[in-house]
Amino acid sequence: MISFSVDFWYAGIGAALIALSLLAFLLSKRLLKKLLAFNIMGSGVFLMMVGMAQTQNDGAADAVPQALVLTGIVVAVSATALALVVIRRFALASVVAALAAENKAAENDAAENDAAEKNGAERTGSDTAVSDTTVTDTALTDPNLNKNGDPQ
Amino acid sequence: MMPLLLIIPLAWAILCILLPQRWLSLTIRAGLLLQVGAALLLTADVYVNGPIEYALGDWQAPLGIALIADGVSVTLISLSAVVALFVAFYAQSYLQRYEHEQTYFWPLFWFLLASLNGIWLAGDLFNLYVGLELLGLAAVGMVTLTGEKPALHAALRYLYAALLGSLAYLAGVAILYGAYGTLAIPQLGELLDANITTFVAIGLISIGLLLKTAIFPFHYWLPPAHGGALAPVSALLSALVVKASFYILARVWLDMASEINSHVVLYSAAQGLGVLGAGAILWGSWQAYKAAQVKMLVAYSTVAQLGYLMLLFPLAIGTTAVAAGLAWQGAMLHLLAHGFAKAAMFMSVGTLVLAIGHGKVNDLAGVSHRIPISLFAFGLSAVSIMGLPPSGGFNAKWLLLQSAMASQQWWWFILLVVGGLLTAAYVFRVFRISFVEKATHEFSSTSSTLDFTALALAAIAIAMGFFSQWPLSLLQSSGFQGGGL
Amino acid sequence: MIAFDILLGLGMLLAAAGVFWSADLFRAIVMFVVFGVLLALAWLRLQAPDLALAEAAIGAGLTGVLLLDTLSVLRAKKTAAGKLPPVDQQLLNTFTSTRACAAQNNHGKGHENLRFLAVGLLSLGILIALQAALFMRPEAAVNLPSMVAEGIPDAGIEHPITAVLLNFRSYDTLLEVAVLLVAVIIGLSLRIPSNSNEQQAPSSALIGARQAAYAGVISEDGGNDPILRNFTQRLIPLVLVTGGYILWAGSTMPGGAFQAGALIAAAGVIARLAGYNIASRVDQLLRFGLVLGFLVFLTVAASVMFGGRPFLNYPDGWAGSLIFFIEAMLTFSIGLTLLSLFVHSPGDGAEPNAKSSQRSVKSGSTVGSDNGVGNRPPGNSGKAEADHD
Amino acid sequence: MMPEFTFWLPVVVVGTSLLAALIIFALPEAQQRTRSVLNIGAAVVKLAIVAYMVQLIMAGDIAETRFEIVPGIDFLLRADALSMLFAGLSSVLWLFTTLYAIGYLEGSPHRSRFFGFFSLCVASTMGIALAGNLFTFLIFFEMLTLSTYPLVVHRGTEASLKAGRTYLRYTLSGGAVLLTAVALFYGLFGAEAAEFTEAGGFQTLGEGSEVSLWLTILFFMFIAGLGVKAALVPLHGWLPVAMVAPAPVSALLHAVAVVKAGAFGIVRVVYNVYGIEFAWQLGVLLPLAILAAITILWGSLQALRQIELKKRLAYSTVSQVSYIVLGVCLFGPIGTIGGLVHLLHQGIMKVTLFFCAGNYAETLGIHRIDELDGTGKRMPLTSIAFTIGAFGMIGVPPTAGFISKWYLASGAFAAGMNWAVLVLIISSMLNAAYFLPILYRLWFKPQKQPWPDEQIAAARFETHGLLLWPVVATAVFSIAAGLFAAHAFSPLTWATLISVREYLP
Amino acid sequence: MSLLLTIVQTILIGTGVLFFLVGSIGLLRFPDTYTRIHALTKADNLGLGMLVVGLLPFANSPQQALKILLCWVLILAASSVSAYLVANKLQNEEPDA
Repeated sequence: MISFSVDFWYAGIGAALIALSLLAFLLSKRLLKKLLAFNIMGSGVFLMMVGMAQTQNDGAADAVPQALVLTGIVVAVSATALALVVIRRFALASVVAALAAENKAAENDAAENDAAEKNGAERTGSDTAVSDTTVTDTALTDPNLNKNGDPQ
Repeated sequence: MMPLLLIIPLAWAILCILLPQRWLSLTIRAGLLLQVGAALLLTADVYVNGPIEYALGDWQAPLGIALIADGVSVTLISLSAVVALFVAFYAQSYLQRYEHEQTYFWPLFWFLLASLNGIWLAGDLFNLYVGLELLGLAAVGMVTLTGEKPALHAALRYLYAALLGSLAYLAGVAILYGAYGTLAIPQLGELLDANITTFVAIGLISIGLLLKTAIFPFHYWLPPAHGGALAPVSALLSALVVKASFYILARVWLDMASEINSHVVLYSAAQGLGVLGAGAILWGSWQAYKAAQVKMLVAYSTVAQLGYLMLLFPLAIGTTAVAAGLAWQGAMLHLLAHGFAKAAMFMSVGTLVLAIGHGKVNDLAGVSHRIPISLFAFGLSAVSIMGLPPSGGFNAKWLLLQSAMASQQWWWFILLVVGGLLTAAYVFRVFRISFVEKATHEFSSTSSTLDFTALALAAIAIAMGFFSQWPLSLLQSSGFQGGGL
Repeated sequence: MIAFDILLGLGMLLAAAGVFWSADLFRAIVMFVVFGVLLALAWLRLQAPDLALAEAAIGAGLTGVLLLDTLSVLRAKKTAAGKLPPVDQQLLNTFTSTRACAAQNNHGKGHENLRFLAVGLLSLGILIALQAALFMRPEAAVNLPSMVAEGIPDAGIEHPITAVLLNFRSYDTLLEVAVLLVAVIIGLSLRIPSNSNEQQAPSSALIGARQAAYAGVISEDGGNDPILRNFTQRLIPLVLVTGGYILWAGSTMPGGAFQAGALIAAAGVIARLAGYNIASRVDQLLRFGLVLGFLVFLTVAASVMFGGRPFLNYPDGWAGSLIFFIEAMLTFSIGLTLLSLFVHSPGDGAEPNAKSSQRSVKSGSTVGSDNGVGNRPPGNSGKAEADHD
Repeated sequence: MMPEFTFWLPVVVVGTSLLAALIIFALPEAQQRTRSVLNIGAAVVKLAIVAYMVQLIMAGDIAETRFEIVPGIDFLLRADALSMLFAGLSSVLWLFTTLYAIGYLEGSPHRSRFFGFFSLCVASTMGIALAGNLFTFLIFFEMLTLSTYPLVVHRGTEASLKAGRTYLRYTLSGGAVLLTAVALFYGLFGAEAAEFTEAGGFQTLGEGSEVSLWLTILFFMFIAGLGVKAALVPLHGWLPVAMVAPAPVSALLHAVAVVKAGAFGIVRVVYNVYGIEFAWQLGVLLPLAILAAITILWGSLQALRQIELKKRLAYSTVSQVSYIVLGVCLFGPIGTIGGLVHLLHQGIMKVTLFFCAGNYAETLGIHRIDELDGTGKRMPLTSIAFTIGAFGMIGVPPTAGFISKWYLASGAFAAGMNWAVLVLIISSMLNAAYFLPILYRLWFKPQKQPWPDEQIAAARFETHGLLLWPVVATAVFSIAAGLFAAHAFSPLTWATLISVREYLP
Repeated sequence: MSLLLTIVQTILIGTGVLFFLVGSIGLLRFPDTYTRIHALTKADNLGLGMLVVGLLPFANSPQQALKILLCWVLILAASSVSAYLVANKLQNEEPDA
């Protein structure tokens, strides 16, 4: 059992932050919101680490958890930066892919109506790898393989 | 001598960043051979005079960080060194068509290897956290290499799962430090007593590590990530990366908490882990059977095979010493055999997809006589994955069966037998199609190194069926025996 | 002081709640920065000045800037996509939040609050578990702070935190710098390869699309704003001097490589926002600069082994100066790494060889768009963030 | 103890064909000559080693390879009398089948893949024969399944893939049951009991109800696991379907390797694990005998209904193999001799019949029995061989079949199981019922319509040399095994030598 | 002497805090962005000036006093520049508003 002290209070706040941000992490649908939730949860864990450690031997400042938390903050920043980089590239890839699909669909329509004249109907877009992706393709099950046979 | 295993990969990571392209392939090969040499030297050292403890920076354990090399960690170091060797050779010829990816694949490869060696050797909880983080980020980086939309989407899901997992793990470590004042695993092993704080801490650590090992309810991120990545990347991820967090889980449950794990709370939790494993086996096999893409099939098979590893906990905790010893050896042998076989499987599937250009299972028609060696490698690795003799997988399944009988837990016995059949169901899907006479696609030629590296790893998995005595006797001399002995 | 602590604690919880429950992402990020500042105060109350400095510089500062930058790029993507040739509504909903899609399918509502209930219970359970673990913790058997105090004299550094970071547990720091290096390598690998041998077949429409996607971002007029320029000219030298001071003070007082590195990165960010051509200079020394700190740390740690000492040990007497040398190199590399994560992230048009575009002040533009929120096109397709759950 | 090298002898036997398999896999398709040389070379070398080991056994010495594979369990290859019986049979027939296969597959695609898996099958059969304990037996038993699947689906047509699927379903689930049984056995009784000892490990076990209950359950699980391969009635579904495979595959695998492996497994379990006396005391032999009897009758009845030649032969195999199982259950040395010797005789005769069916299909394109009219004149030698094989099946005196049926019947009398004799008589009559009409068509019916698709013209001999001479050789063997039964090296004397050691002195 | 100083100090810090309060109320009450910037920059800077002057006598070393002054100067410069930038940006967005 431990008496009420500053460290204990902040450790408790850290625990509350963890619970709150876990709630937000699981409920939010947006990637950036999830990332914020992750950062705040990290801060909560750090608070708990330093707070709880410093409730031992009557509240003296303990250098070890503080050093660990410093490492933790730097790791959190690099993880967040990485996540942001991937999100940006994913947004860009989505726009490019969506536009490619949209242009491909346009090309196919053009191809179909001239094919209709030569009544060579068989050249529907089944063979071109990209054409079968509907615009809101679920990215997972139906990868739009690109022309030179790169596996998805 | 032991820190060599950490210095070599880190130094080579820097070399791969700095060196120009043309010297790269030579230095990589040199680094790989050095790594395998160091791993074998350490293995011999531990085999001769038992576990070694190495205080980093000459500071003793609770204050400084200690590296512990016992039978288990040394076997895993040799596993990762050998698998990395073959995957690297495979990657060198596989990535020739991807110059952009190639420049960034190698630094991440070496950082991944460094973090793996760090995790196998670590004796300190926070050190494991930083190792896990480095491993996770390097793995996510590798998944994003192709820069295509599905790969990026999968990488994002993987990143979020990995980050959530390591945060849960860190919370557990924070509580343990707050309660006991030390982070060194052996010291914690003595100090731990069965109270609420310890249970909550171990619970959080377990949830975090289950998330990172993609065990059944948390496996959603693995198939798209492993299925969508480049072949050498998914081989590394499935064979080694997923095993690191399982290894930590095993060390926490069976080494650190060995005194208190017969407590009713931990005993029932161990049974719970077993149920998760059973869920993983059934769900993974079912999804693999349904998968349309061949890479997704292999990725779901990883989810299923990880379920077998989870059987270690119910079989080793709260059971007789004999049963625990057998369970421990069975789980570690399964980890080794699956490491080799799954890497070979992903590499051979990668070659097949590269040659055909299309990834669906029924695009593989007529493969058997056009790319026979890759299919043969796939076959051999499939034998080990199915747990049919003569393979490492079979011996592991045999040991787990014996342990299940010794501890009178018949339900795991039935699960193991049925699991083997389920695996056969989805593996033979690929075989049935590959023997079809008429090919639906034309095949482009692939270099032979791709086939022979996959074949070599598959052959090792099969050879372990006959020579599994060496790794097992090495495990015998390991510091901890899985709670029982 | 108790009142202050309670207020600060509740303030932090409110700020966190503000982050999660604000619909607009920009407001969430601002609340996040506020949370960072409050957290820095909390670290002070926990007698951890190092952490307060680090949290303020890295946690709230740099992360906030990165988040805002990503948000503006994502929104630009949206408007860029908007400006493209006739693109129907269906194309845009690749970006609408799946909640919108969930609402479209009929049982969205029921499914929604069932999920809310389950997750609520889960987090409540975790809260209770954590509090119980905190409240019922046993007395620690090992007194590590006393061990640290004993170890300080021959650790070559007075300040305990830097001693732990760079001597007792220096292996952790080595791996941590490796983590930073991995993050920046992935950042570089995800840049759009400037020679753009983009795997997608460069059909004309596609190239047009990609150019347009960037156009949306670069079109804003440059930031060669006279006031900002000379304010920056005076501010940056000051920031660099403070960074050097913090690095130097690290051995005796709170400070050290990471905080100093963050300050240097902040100086770089301000220079970049003020339109100075940082990107090209960052590239020249990029590869070597990023790796320098880690390389020095590893060589010092490994070369010691030839003298028969264990890995990561410092020859006695040399510890202080060696650590400072490593810290200086680390500061330079960390500053460059954090700056590169900001400068080189993909999609912000800052192609390595492209002329560094003049960009209006980041914070200014986003606040401005705040009241632009009112006249958003119908349906919330305006939210640009790539939100796939 | 002979010098060290007998340690390596069994491994070399298994190793030769493993090595041959690996080399053949690597051989490109074009090098047809090197592949055939390699094949035949490996078969001859193996035959030589087996002959040497037989000679060793006669001198009373046992060659054995043993090393610890899993803690507490050894990988044991031991060449004792019984294993030499099966090893001898398969190595002899393997040589002939290789020759026949080279002739049969002339010009067809993917032969290196075929011969690779072919020699892999050889290796696993040798492993099964030489296995010294249940664990090693299980390893090679499963290996046999894996290596035969590609042969069944070799043609790649839809039918063969379907056949492969059913084959897998049966054999893999059988394998799973066997794995469970072996694991339980090792768990309950430890590794020593699982070693194959001459007179079985359980002579003197007390009547503890707990143990004997477990033992009976395990016995029937063993029988279920092995029964799939031995094609006992409820589990025989895969055999007729697998007839889709090319002739050498159905001849060798479904007449010799796979089916015999199952029967051999049952023999091992009854004699060398349980011991015949203990099994008799346990009372498990009677239900097994009844099951065998049912299979015999059921197989013969089904054979009557078939119109395709290979299907009819397949069902006759199903019934013939159960003779061996019946022989095993007849408690008494004579019954055992009958069972064991039938193991050999049935192998030789069935291979002859399948070779003839293959010849008819390959040369004249005949698949159904009603197309056989007048083939006697067109292909005299093959038809003679077929007649000898058929007579052997029925049990007509000069052939080997007669010897085994004679011993089976006398064994049944000795063991007092008279109903078994009745079963033997009825089945012989049924054999006659489905073989004699074929012989009648062969010799006495004129050729009605032209041959379905005559590929090989009737040159100096009726068909391709490599197809003809193996058939003639095996036919001669089945006659010789009957006539010179008392000869020192004949299957009969070898079977008597084994059965004497099985029973307690 | 020290009593006088503490009185002066409490007055100064009191008014400083008051100015901060006024600035915050201004932020909440004013209709649009332009007016809000005024409230924030002017009131808070003045409040800060009061605080700094209030704290100066208690600085335990001249360096620390200089540091506090440096803080004040920096905050003044930063807040005014950012106010200008916000206004400038707003101007570009909607010139007519």
